[in-house]
Amino acid sequence: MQADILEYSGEVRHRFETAPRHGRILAAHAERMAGGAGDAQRGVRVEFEARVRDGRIVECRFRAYGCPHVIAAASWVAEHAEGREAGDAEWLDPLRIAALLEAPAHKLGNLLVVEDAFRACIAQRQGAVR
Amino acid sequence: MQADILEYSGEVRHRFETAPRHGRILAAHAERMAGGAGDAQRGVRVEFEARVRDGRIVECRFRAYGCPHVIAAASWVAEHAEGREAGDAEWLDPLRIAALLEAPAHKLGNLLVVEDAFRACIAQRQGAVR
Amino acid sequence: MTEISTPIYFDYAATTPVDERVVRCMVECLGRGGCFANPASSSHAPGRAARGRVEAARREVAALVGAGPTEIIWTSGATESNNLAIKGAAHFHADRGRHIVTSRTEHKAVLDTCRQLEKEGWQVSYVTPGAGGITTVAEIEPALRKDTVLVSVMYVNNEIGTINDVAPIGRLCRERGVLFHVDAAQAAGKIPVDVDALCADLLSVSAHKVYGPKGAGALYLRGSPRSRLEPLIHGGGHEWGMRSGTLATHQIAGMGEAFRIAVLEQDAEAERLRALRERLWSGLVGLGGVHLNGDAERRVAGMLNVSFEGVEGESLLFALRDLALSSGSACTSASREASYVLRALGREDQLAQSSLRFSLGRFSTVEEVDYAVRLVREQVDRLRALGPGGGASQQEAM
Amino acid sequence: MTEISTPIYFDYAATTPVDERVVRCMVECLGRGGCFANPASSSHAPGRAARGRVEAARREVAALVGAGPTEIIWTSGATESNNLAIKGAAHFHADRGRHIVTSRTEHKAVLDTCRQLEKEGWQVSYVTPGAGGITTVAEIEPALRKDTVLVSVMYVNNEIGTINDVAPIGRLCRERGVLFHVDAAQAAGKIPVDVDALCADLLSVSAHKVYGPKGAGALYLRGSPRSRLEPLIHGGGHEWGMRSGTLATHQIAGMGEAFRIAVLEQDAEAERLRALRERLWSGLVGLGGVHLNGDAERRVAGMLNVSFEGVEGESLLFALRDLALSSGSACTSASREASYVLRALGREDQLAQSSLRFSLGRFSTVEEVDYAVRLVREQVDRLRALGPGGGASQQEAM
Ligand SMILES: Cc1ncc(COP(=O)(O)O)c(C=O)c1O
Ligand SMILES: Cc1ncc(COP(=O)(O)O)c(C=O)c1O
Repeated sequence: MQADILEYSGEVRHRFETAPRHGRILAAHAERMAGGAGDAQRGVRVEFEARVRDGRIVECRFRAYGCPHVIAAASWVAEHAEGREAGDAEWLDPLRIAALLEAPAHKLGNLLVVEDAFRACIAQRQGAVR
Repeated sequence: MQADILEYSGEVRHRFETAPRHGRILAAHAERMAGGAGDAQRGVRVEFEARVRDGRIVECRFRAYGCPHVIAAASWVAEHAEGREAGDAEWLDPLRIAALLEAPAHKLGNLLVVEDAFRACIAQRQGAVR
Repeated sequence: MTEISTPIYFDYAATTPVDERVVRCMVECLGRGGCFANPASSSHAPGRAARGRVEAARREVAALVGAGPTEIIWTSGATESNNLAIKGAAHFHADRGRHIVTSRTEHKAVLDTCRQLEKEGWQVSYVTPGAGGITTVAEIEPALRKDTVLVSVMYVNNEIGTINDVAPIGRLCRERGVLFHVDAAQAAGKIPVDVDALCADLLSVSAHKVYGPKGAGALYLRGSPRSRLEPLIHGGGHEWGMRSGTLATHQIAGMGEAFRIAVLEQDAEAERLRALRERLWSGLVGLGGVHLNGDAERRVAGMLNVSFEGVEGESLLFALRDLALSSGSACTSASREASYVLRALGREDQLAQSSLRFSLGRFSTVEEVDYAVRLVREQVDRLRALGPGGGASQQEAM
Repeated sequence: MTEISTPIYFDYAATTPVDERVVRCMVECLGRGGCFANPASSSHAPGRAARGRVEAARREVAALVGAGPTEIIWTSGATESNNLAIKGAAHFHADRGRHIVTSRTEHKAVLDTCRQLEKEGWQVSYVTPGAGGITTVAEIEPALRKDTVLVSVMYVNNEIGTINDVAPIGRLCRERGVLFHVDAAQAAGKIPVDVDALCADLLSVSAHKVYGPKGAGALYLRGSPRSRLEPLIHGGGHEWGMRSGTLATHQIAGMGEAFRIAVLEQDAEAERLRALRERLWSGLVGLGGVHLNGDAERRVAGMLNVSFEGVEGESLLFALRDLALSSGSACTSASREASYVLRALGREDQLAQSSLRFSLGRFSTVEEVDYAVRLVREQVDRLRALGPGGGASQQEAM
């Protein structure tokens, strides 16, 4: 392990401890999106659920198996997804999240899994609607 | 150098410090024996002088360039030569002297130079008399 | 009740604090008023006094492993001892054959040394340990060849604390005329070590695993100084020419004192630690989904390596940052790699990745263990709840 | 007037007592309350604190030699540093050539290492230093060949204290594309050492010559960790893979503190020691038949190596046992051999054999020097009188 491995930014520490937007969503099927990516055997598994109304995400929740950066990133994404158009993932830039969390370079792979999970979540709904 | 190099027996310390029988002998040519062995360039040079009367050594003195064992051995030999027959060197046993001084094995070579010097001393007189 | 100050140290297998008695002994060899001279300075009394300390320590270390003093060669630690033993014997006996047998769960100081010898043309067989991670004659014997010159098996594994069946391996090696090296870095001071009972020709120990200083170690070499090794470090001819360099009096004296204390106290200490470890284990096992790594019986008293289902290792470590413990071996954690020891034991990736090594020691207390149990239970529960298998969210539960 | 307690220490070149400030710094890294964790234990805060100490010390050592921190590799002392530099560079660059140039007056840690490489098939040219025992470009240049890969020349000689002309040798090596190693064990803390000014690619230092602990050293490697060496000690990948083994925090922190102090104090200290040495020399020279070994000007402040006509070395040492000093180098006195350095300088046997090395240091005083002068005069007179050239006997003189 690297010497820096347990040196986390305030943002990561806060989200790891309190896990804002963690949980599940109870919603009618028509309003619900859900999706996930990764595999715990490989160290990361992230899942998102969202409630959509009028094409917008009104509520978003995550569940995550992974390092503190993964948990923090999933929490951040769930929080910032709320209010956005349901089909939009363009705002989600793993590099920007990495910078925001002060994550070391070798964590980028893990953050891509978070992005994949969110895209899977909104893709599922897109699939369901079409 | 060996760890034991400066660990000398009481006998060696005493003779090294006080050098009994060190010096020269002022005697008529007929009564005087003198001889030496060794070479300071090789680390040891010992010389003996003795005054002989009625075929016996009545006084013996040494001078020595060498390690403390050499100085002690030369002192011991000069002391023990007194009273003996002038031609006799059989009593002089370097192994016994080594044991007496508690000298380490690698010092035996040096003690042989002390013996050689004494033999040279008495040989010179034998030569002069014959 | 003892005051608990965090982080609580549970990493005695990585290194130990130096015992106060050892610190005192070391300090005596440092400053102006002390025994600071060079032990090689035989030309003066302070140098000879330093040499005296070095030789007294040599006798203590020899005593702990049942050796003669001249069979102990000072090194900078067990890493160097392992290198000197394996490369030194291999190079010295190269004409007798170029095959070495070792196990896949050795310390990197053995494995990387063997890899280096492979680059130099040696062949190395790496056997997989048997059940519970224990290496026995059953694994080693089939790997022996006519040209095998050396077998190297650790006494106690540094990640899981299991005790290998080294004595029978030693007897086998002796029968076959093969040199036997034992890395006893994690055994010395914890269980009895006897070079004759083990039939060991070479045995490595380190001071800092036994409440002595880091950077001090020794290699036992049977029959030394008549028997020889090719040195790693040349210059000056110290240690019968097998390890040159100014001897660090304070380090060596400290190691001697540490080993002296170990001889006296190790039995009582082991008993106390075994009770603490059992308390820890029964506290953790109640969580469910907790797996003990390595044989449950054949292990040193103070070490417990456990894997947790459904929690990720790094997050677990961070959540438990009030406990100073390691995942995988600290000695190898300068490099980033999942535990090769747990993989060799066949642990699936998730469990290998979520393992924690608790290692208890001389200063561990019941209160510390109880604190750890509470914290681990709380945090494992929390992290499991955060995961995909988790139930209701924290927020919704409120 | 200071109280004098005997034996008076005049062997600072063999080793130094550890400065009190350094002892304090070391003790902070030893016991339970201290920074004792394994610096490789990155998984917990105590481990990271230990790593912090190690890195702070690396900066101090780097600063003393004008290097970048990543160019400093921790070792167990200058003996290991010299081995790692020379074998490590030779093995790593074996494809570029197998010829090494060094001098006949190097420390055994260099000479014995070169001999080992000769056994492995390298060729080594051992040049004889020029006037006053100083090695310059004039000796080195003619020895260079197309297949020369490494030149190794010490900065300051450990027996006679002379300062070699290393910077021009470094420039020559750079022009010719040859690696340049400098053994600076006796230079660091005594004179300014700057790897750039010396054009050194590799440079060895040791803590215990600079009021730091024995068993701690460093190797400077230009461009590390991009530039590489073949390690001597494998296992775990510490120090960018170039030197494995648990880092000894207290040793390293002590070395850092010792080097920090040296940077601040070495100029003033050198001035003070120069005055003491001159006082010593003028006291001794009055005896007659006293010869200074090595150049009178190009030398470090505290070292004086003198030969006495007409007195045998061992008897002289014993007569002067109130002074802790060495004949020949303490570092090589684990083996029994006359000083090869003085022989290389062409001293006749008697004088080579009767040499004493006085080395002064941080705690030497005027009173100690005056005591030494009195004692040496008295005892040299006495021993000369005992010898074949001596005059009247003591007894008869009474
Ligand atoms: C089994 C084993 N061997 C060797 C070593 C290396 O010893 P050292 O830290 O003294 O270099 C260690 C621990 O570091 C170990 O646990
Ligand atoms: C010039 C020189 N090089 C190398 C060394 C060896 O250093 P260490 O004692 O740290 O092994 C010494 C002294 O011991 C020395 O004087």
